[in-house]
Amino acid sequence: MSELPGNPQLLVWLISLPLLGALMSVACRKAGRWTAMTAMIGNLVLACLLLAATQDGTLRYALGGWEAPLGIALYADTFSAMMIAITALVGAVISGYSLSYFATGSATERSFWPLWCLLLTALNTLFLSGDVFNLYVGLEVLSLSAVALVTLAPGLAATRAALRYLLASLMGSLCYLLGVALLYYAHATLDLALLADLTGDGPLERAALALMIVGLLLKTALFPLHFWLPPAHAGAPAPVSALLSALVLKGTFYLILRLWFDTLEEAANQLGTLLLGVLGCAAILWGSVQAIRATRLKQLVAYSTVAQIGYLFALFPLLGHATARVTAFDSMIYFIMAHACAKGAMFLAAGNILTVAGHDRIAELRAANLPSAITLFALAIAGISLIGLPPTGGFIAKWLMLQSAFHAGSWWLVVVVLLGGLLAAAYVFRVVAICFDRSEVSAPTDTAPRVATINPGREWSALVLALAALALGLLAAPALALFDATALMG
Amino acid sequence: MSTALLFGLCGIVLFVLGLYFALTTTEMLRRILAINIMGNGVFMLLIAAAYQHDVSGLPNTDPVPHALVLTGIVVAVSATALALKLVCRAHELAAEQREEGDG
Amino acid sequence: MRSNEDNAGLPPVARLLLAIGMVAIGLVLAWALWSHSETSSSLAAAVMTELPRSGVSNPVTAVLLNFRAFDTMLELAVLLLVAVTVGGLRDPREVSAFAQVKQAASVSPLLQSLARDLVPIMMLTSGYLLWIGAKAPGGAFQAGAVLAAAAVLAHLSGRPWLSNPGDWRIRALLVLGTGAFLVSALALLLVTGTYFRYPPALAGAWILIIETAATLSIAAMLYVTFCAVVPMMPSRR
Amino acid sequence: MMLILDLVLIAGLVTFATLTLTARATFSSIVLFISTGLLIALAWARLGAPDIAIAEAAIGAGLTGALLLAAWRRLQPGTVDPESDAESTSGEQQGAGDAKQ
Repeated sequence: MSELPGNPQLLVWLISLPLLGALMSVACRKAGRWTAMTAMIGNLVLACLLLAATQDGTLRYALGGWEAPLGIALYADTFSAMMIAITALVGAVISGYSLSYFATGSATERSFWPLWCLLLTALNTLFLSGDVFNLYVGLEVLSLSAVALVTLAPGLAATRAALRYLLASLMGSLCYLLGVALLYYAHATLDLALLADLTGDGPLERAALALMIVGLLLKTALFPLHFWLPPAHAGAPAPVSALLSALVLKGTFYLILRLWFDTLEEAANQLGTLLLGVLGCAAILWGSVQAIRATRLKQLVAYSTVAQIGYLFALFPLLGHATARVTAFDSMIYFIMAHACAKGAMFLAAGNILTVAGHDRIAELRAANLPSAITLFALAIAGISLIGLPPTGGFIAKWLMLQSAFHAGSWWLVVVVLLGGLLAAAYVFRVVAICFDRSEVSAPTDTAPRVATINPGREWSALVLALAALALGLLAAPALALFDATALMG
Repeated sequence: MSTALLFGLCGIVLFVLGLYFALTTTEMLRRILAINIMGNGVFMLLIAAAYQHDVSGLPNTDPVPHALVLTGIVVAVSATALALKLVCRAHELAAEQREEGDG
Repeated sequence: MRSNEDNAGLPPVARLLLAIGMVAIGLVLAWALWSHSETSSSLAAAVMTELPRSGVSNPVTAVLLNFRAFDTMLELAVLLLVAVTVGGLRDPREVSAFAQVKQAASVSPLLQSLARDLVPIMMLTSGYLLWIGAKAPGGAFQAGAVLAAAAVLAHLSGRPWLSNPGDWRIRALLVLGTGAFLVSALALLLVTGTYFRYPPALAGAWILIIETAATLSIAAMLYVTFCAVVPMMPSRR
Repeated sequence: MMLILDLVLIAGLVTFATLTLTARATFSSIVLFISTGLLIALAWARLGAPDIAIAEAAIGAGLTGALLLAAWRRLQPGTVDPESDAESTSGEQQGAGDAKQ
């Protein structure tokens, strides 16, 4: 038993509370939104407590009192606490947005809250669980609730996108599970920490690692496996797109990181790391080019996600480097946080534009009604963070990445990062220029002008997330002090 | 060659077979079937892993993989149900659109 | 028409390459398995040592409901998630499958007599599987599946057990399974100080209660899911 | 002796799985899938996993099969020709019957 009995129980509550929220919002449908909101706020408080608690050392909780090989253990260090905190923060803001996005009492709204609570349960499970099979179940809850959230959008396109997403992530889950089965076949253990001690670099471990990573890459949508992402993320309702892009992909990415650099470190080799890095670079370029070519705003933002995921993987070769790894790790966490805030803000802003303008065809936005300046500022700040200009979180992330790349002497990476920034600037300014350039709106032909107004809550929540991305840039030193870069790699 | 290895290999064959057809066929119902076969392959490997540890002929199989497979089966049927519902819905929405296009 | 995907079949060359790739993957995996077939470690011994403290004597049930109860709770959450989603995806235009059966007066007499005979037997089987699960093969999932099959059979024979999917009783049943796990886990946290640690004296009874709740809930979830996928009866004849 | 039985079982499994995935008509695919599921249940019973064999027969083969048949029938074109209608009804009964085992 630990000296501080209150502390490890946080881990249990972080999973129970959102699940409780989900059950309550299924059971009493009328009050669904308020029970869910309560759970979200409680979750945010718990996440802050966890962040504080992990500063003194890692937390561990054996569920049911059964120790590792037999039971399931939960585990939290500064890295997982950081992930939980950013998830809780972004999630709470998106929940606030959703309060006024979905019509009160509609069937869509009633399904949204339980599904979102389950999604949060799954994310917290992914960040905390220390058991490979439990992680599989968490992954399934994650992807099924994500797919279910996509189906909240009516229409054929969204249904097909959801189906494609579902089949892709099922195949991903099964690849992961086959890896788990192979590991169990050889070592009869499911606990991550024990596996880290047991596994070597035999063919079986290599095969298991490859299967698990490929399965997770499919869910994280790294470049050649990203085919399902743009339709699903662009077709979902705006808050759902924000959740999927900002948070869901990070859950599976976190797991990849854990497996690759911690649990199965010995099986992971230099070549694989390099391959992931190259794919990441390809994703940056491909995603950015597709974003530039996109005709719809939400599509553009979705392709930008493909590119941003690329940065996370482009860091892999640096993470494997002896001297550059600490900076690279800081950079990775910063990318995750900055992207979560900026992309969330961008999708929320895009949702506002879509509602007010009635469409999101970029070329025609110039002549359309646009929401107030709050939304447009949110869009602009988020865009600046995605490009990586100061003083935003995106800038810090890229700066750290460049520093690390100089250290390691990876010049090609420097080139790709700079090129990616330029391409991002191209697609962001394309939208921002249209939205801010209202000078020549000379009473358009007025084909049935849709005068839709939106709740100010929706505009402010987009701005809050954008400002969070800005704050990450201004408060870089204290934010970086919150986690220990050596946590992941021992 | 041990029984566990034999059935483990069978599981791998089922998995690969399912994967190939899941990637190549275009008909949704079949793709769902193929993914289910993949899943059955994985479960087969797990059950084989449980049997592997049978010591000296005693029926002393490892219950942990059995529990995992039970969990896996329930998750698989849930996912299949969701996929089937989506297929049906897409089919009906497409039919509706076609009618609107015609009329 | 049913192949409503955008890629209308791969070209033969791609298929061949894919097939070769699959064979290669299969061979690599087989080799990996082969190369590791000597080692023999197991959790069986650990399970058997702790089995007396778990409250049941069927090791699989012990793993599912005690050692790895957290997995099982999440798994029920998956089932709940799908039942809620699939039930909610019902188009408003679509006549509810629940209502159709009532309309369709012409259910084949064979099916009706089959249902009359089989449904009670299946219910008994389900109860038996639930009860025996503590010591022999069986348990909540098998029992729930059989109960759901009974419900489906009754439904198909024109006597649905519940007439409205949005009914609060159905929703209560859906939540019951996951809820029983979560509430008992939290209650145990307060009582014993550890999440999911059953007091050894009460473990057996406690597990049976959770399992009963889970069985009912699983049956309800599977039934709701089935009804959502069941074909629309053609308004015929 | 046991080895030969195992080999027969495995060969049967692989054959049924291949047939499931290559059958011309989707309906026969589904029926073959259910049979594959039952064979898998048999294999698991042989591997000392009776709990899971029951679950696979009831859930993996039975319920999944029933769901697949229901969905298959729903995807048929609107005009239901009598033959396929009869087929699917018997199929559903079979699915429900499987679930009972």
